[in-house]
Amino acid sequence: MFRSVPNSFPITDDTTVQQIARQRPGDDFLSAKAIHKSFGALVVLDNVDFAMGVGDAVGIVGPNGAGKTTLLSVLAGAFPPNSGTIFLDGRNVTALTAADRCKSGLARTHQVPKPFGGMTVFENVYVAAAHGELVNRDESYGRVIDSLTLCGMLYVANRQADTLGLLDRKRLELARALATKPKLMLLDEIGGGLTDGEASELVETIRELRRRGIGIVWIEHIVHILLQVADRLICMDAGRIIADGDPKAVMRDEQVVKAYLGRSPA
Amino acid sequence: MIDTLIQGTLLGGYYAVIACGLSFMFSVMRIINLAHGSLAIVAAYGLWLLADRFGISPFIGLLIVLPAMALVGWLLQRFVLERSARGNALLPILSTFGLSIIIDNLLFQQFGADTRSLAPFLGDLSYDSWELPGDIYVGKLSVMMIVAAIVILGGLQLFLSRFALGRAIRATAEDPDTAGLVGIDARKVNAVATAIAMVTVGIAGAFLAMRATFDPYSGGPQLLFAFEAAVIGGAGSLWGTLVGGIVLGLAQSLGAQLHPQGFLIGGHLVFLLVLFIRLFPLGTPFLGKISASLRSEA
Amino acid sequence: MSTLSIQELDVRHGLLQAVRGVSFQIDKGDVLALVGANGAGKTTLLRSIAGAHLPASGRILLGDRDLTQVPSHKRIAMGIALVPEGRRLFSQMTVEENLLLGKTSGRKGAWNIARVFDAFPNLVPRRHAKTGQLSGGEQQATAIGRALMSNPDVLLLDEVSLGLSPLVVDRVYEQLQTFLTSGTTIILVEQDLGRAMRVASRVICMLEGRIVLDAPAAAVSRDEVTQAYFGLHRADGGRAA
Amino acid sequence: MTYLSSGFSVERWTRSSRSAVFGCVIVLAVLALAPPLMGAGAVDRLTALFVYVILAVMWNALAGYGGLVSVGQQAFFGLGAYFTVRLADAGLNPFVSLLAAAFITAALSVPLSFFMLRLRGGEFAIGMWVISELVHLLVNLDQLIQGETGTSLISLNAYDSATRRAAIYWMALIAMAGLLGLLFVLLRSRAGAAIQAIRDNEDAATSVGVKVMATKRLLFVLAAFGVAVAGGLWLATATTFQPKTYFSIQWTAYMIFMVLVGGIGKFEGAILGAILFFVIETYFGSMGVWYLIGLGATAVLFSLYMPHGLWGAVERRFALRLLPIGYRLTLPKYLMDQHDR
Amino acid sequence: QSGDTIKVGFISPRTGPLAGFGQTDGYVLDLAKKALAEGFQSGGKSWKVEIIDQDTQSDPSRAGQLAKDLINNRNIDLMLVVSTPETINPVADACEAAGVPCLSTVMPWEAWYFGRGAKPGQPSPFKWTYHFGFGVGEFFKTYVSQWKLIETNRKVGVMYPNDADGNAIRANLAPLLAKEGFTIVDPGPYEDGTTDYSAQISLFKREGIEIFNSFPIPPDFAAFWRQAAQQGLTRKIKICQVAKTGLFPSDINALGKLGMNISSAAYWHKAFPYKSTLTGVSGTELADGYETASGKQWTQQLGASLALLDAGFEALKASTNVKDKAAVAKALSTLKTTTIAGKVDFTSGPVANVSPGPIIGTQWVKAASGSKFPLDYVVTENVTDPNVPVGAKLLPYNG
Ligand SMILES: Nc1ncnc2c1ncn2[C@@H]1O[C@H](COP(=O)(O)OP(=O)(O)OP(=O)(O)O)[C@@H](O)[C@H]1O
Ligand SMILES: Nc1ncnc2c1ncn2[C@@H]1O[C@H](COP(=O)(O)OP(=O)(O)OP(=O)(O)O)[C@@H](O)[C@H]1O
Ligand SMILES: [Mg+2]
Ligand SMILES: [Mg+2]
Repeated sequence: MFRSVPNSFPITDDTTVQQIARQRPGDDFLSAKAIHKSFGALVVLDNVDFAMGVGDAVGIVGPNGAGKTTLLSVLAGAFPPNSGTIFLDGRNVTALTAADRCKSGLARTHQVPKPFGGMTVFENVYVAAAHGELVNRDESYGRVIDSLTLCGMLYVANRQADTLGLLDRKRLELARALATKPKLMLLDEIGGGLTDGEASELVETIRELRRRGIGIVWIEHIVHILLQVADRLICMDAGRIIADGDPKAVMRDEQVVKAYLGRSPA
Repeated sequence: MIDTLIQGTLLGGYYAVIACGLSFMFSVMRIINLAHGSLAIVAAYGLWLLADRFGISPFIGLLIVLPAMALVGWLLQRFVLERSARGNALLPILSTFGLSIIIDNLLFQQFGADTRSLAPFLGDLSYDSWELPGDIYVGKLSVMMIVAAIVILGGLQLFLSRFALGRAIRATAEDPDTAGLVGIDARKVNAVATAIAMVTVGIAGAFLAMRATFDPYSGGPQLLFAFEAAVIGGAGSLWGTLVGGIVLGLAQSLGAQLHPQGFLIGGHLVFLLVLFIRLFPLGTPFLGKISASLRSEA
Repeated sequence: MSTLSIQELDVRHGLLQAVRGVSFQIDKGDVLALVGANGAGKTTLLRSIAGAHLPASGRILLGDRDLTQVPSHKRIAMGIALVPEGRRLFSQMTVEENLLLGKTSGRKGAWNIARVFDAFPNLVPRRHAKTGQLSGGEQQATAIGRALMSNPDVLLLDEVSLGLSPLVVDRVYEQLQTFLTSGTTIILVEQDLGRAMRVASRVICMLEGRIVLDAPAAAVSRDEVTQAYFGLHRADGGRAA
Repeated sequence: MTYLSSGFSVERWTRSSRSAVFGCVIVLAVLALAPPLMGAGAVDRLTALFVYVILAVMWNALAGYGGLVSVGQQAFFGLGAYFTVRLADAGLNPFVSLLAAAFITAALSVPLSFFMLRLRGGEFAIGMWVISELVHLLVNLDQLIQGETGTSLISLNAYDSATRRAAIYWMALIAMAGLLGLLFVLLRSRAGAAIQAIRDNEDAATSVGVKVMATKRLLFVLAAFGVAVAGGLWLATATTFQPKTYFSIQWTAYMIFMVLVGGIGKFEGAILGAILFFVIETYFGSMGVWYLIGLGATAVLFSLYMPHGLWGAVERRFALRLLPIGYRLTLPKYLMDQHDR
Repeated sequence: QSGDTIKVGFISPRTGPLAGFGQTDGYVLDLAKKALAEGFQSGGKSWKVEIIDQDTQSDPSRAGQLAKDLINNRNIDLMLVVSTPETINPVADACEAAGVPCLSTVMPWEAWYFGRGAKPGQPSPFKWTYHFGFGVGEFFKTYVSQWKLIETNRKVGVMYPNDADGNAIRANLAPLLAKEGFTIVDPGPYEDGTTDYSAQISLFKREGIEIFNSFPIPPDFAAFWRQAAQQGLTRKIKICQVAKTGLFPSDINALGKLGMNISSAAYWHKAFPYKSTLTGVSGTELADGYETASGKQWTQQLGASLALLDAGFEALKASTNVKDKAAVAKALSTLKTTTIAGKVDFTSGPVANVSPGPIIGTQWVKAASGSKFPLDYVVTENVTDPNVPVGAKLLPYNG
């Protein structure tokens, strides 16, 4: 289960929070300008601008196929945009690989989970801990245990990732991303298929991440979960951002209702 | 030069025939069949036996050998590939490799090391040709081969994309468990697919044996060319195999024009070149264009 | 007449027993909501009904035919279709081809390509795209469409709304309503309890492989079901955790 | 076992694995002392065995751990041998040539990796095969080699046969022990975990910060180096360099056989496979056609009935892990109790 | 015990792609074993002889391993090895390394000598290994003699592959032929396994060659020659002189009509007038005996393998101590004898360790009706060994 265990382990250090605090307020930690992405003739991202500060929690919604996952992938560096630039922590990272961006503090989860099937859950997360940032072995172990605890995966730590069910795979995605010691996490539909109880545990976990100073970008169709965490909401449709701002306002936006919700949230 | 291009294209037809069954199994069923060459030689011996012992012309002999090959394919699937494909993806490589050793040596045990050919049973066909203006000769057998390649590969491509059974074959190859969930009998479909592949292998064996000579161990050497044609053609596309065969044949013929040892080197270099061009779909505009045209052909 | 009946079903994954002694039956035209926490065994149960996973013991009957040992491809011909968890599309094939594959069993009925595209108009422009390149929601729509193409009598839906935008979820549930009227039986795994209980005629809640609650949807409250998730509720039949 | 605060521990060694490593060291020591006591025939055969072990272990590293299935490793085998004769012909001591040749081959594999590692799956496999054919053809162009005619490492004839035999034996033993050790350490390091992660999912690996290309390159170059050492050693024992023999796909076929029969992706499996192959060859090799048919049948039967190879079967049966490279987390007692409730 | 037993290793390719060469070895070895059954006289003593024959499976690596096994574990006194560089060179190298006398035949001696690292002009680096049989010089003499039998324009198209045989021939033959007034048209070395020869064929057609000479492996030649026929080249060829392919009747049979009247050269023929020193059989007896025993047509390998045994045992007979390897090697280095395949003489070779042997011009012709086999193999010239009677007149290929 997703169970937050705040401060229960001395191995959880506070450096992230301190680093973050040192940054000047108002700076955009991650920003993307005029992103354009197409697959063949299909335009998926059409001149998208995006920016967020460190520690922000941004929710993204939008109809299926709007380009949300694609935006996330472009930000994370899974593939390059056709045009546009991406800045991370003030640096132009457009040409950097996903691995480099990860080392600079950007982590992501995959909508369709991509576990390392031949390895155990522990090993999956260890890879992330050991490569997301260079640290010694004991420290990476500590980080693995911390992430597993936070994501409620301690009891399946020695299971081969192949044998996990869908939800455990999603948790594994989260744990793995977390273990890279990110400053910003890009989450893609990690909340689908949760029971109410599980969902509120997940929300608790995400809040704990925020407490640690980690910024969040979260794509989710289960809007009510998203609203419990996000302090800003973006709605995309057909490769464009059609609404961006205060979550409640976005939810009431006419275009959003028409394109996405289908009915007023009220 | 024109002669070189024509001969290279015709050679490509031969490669396409040889590669056809391999490509079918490689790109559709995802099985790297190392026994491909050996099985083609089995068909060749079958035809040779019919011709030598019973005086049956190889073309008529095909009517007997091809159904037999289909049966071989069915058995192969049922007793070898089905089991080994269920484990990890490498197991079919091991099993078909083992199979090829067994086949080669059993053939040797049975037929000895003597060199054989089907050509003596074809009258003049193996070296007859048509003369074109400009002192260009095109071999009748070569033309037959390229026509066969077009018919077989085109037919299979059509079959795979337009017919329910063809779709079922592709679906099963991708995910046999889920294929069961949509109503496909994966075992049957796989057996049919392998049978089809083996029929084309039989045809390949026939042409190989008509064009040159064979002995129990001649399956292996042709395998690389077949793989090259299949890979140039790209996964999932049988038309591509025809293109791949022709690209390979042309590269070799042109290579030979440049340098006597350029024949094989030319083929290999172009093979690698094609792979790398495909890697950079968005590379330089020029490369991009080439790769786009390669894709659309494939 | 009972369409589908499950008797004392045990299903294992190696050493792990994922479904333990599950029995229930469901009548033609019923909608059964199958709920339970993550790992409760819902997916395993649906897969063994569809024939993708053979049970260790117990029986599965459709009408009076014993399906227990029937392979999956024959079950779909008898009218049992599954929309699997994780979609399981053929990623190298196009949307249209995936849909056509759903027709393999050759069952006649109201569903055809045109009707699927009617139901999920967002698929129309992507009909010739390989499903591996679709967005998550587009994939889910294709998976549902593929199952519908076989015109099933019993439709097993495993987390259908997962990854669908609210608008599309609404549309899916509308569709459910329409083919309910044609007499299709549905087993629905759904985490959105409210939604599930609105369409379902009956709710079964599983916990650690067992049924802990089995009741008409109208007879239980949402809270009761939520409690059952954690084993706080005892099922009437006494087959408790 | 690493103990962490709060009662967690991460286990990397077990009792059986410690004794296994100890056993390996003893076996190696015995082997090192053996040549004066053994007959010439046994020394020669064991040298061949060491070469087989190197080949199997290297292919296993590449395919079993790295997911890089190559059917062109004979390229490096042949290059290792080729550079050895080339350097020896230029006047270098043959044994020094052997080592230098392996380094040159490894160096050549670096630029090669920039292209080849971009290919995936079947394309990589066949591409490597084509590379090996190409390298073979290029080596044939060398005047010293004179096409398929080849040449021999005759500078070795300067040593008397007993010295020569023992020297090659020790070199092979050291090479095998060194490469096994190196690989073991590598696979147990964080790079080892990254290698397996890449095998399972490349995209996910990059997204958690693994430098995919660099990691794959490390493995590729190491495998090239190891196989080149094997090629040089084989040349030293055989003397004759005929390019066709060394660039034959047969070598890779043997590697595949040894690894899959022994158990792919298992450190012990590759070694076991090499030993099995060696035993089969030693005892049945003289049966001609039937030996080969038997070899083929072994391959088929293993693929059908022991898909995880010999070691896979042993491991399942006895839950044995002798040379573990994985990690096991042990939870503190209070958490275990909580779980059991 | 082993004290009075001589052990002789005999390695040849009996299975695998080179098995054509080893096909007759079983019969020849039986003859030898029968002849040795009564014991073998050397140094005034009668020895038991054990011939340990091994099959390389056409695998050069295996050939080397077998040689080591025979040397290390079976303690052989003499190694005999026959047929193709893939078989002989690894075995000879193993013997050289271990200091065991080794005698071989049936491959161009240049490929044996230079292909194992010997350098022209320098003293022979080999102490233990000896080779007899044809070399480029013999091919040269034979070809000149054979090609003058028919009126041609003396333009010779040559196709020498980039393998041991091809390279040995290319390096030395072409210049000599040019001196004799032949124009050599050489498109350059090609790799075994080439499948299309249009470049070479168009060159030959352009140059108007009338003589064709090649050293191909059978499948390559079949592909080449059929393509040449398609392109109209074969009709212009008066002499088609092929080595390697065409050693054995099946190669020619497989060519069908195109195989008729192909010229060849033989390292042995049943018309050779010599008797085997070891078994006493004559050429005709050997060939007929084989045909009766196997039901297959005789091949030239019969005489070559027997000649190897002849020469080997002559050396053993001549050595001062058969159990002393150095003495046996010494005997080899001074061996002078006449085997069933002609003279072997290590005292006067072009380089130490080598004794060149004859190669006789021959042709494959249609057999007279009523023969057991479809093809007949006739001797058309004898310049390298005038003792061999010429049996027929050379027929033009396109005649
Ligand atoms: N690799 C690809 N090749 C071609 N088309 C692609 C590829 N990846 C995505 N697409 C297409 O781009 C569009 C946007 O996809 P994306 O995955 O970004 O959507 P999304 O907003 O995440 O949707 P969902 O909510 O359903 O996950 C879709 O129409 C999809 O089919
Ligand atoms: N292939 C497998 N191998 C081993 N164990 C498995 C496998 N698939 C599922 N399990 C285990 O079986 C149990 C039941 O899983 P199942 O997927 O049926 O649950 P579920 O109720 O569908 O859960 P979810 O809500 O996560 O979909 C779980 O403990 C799961 O980890
Ligand atoms: Mg998405
Ligand atoms: Mg489930």
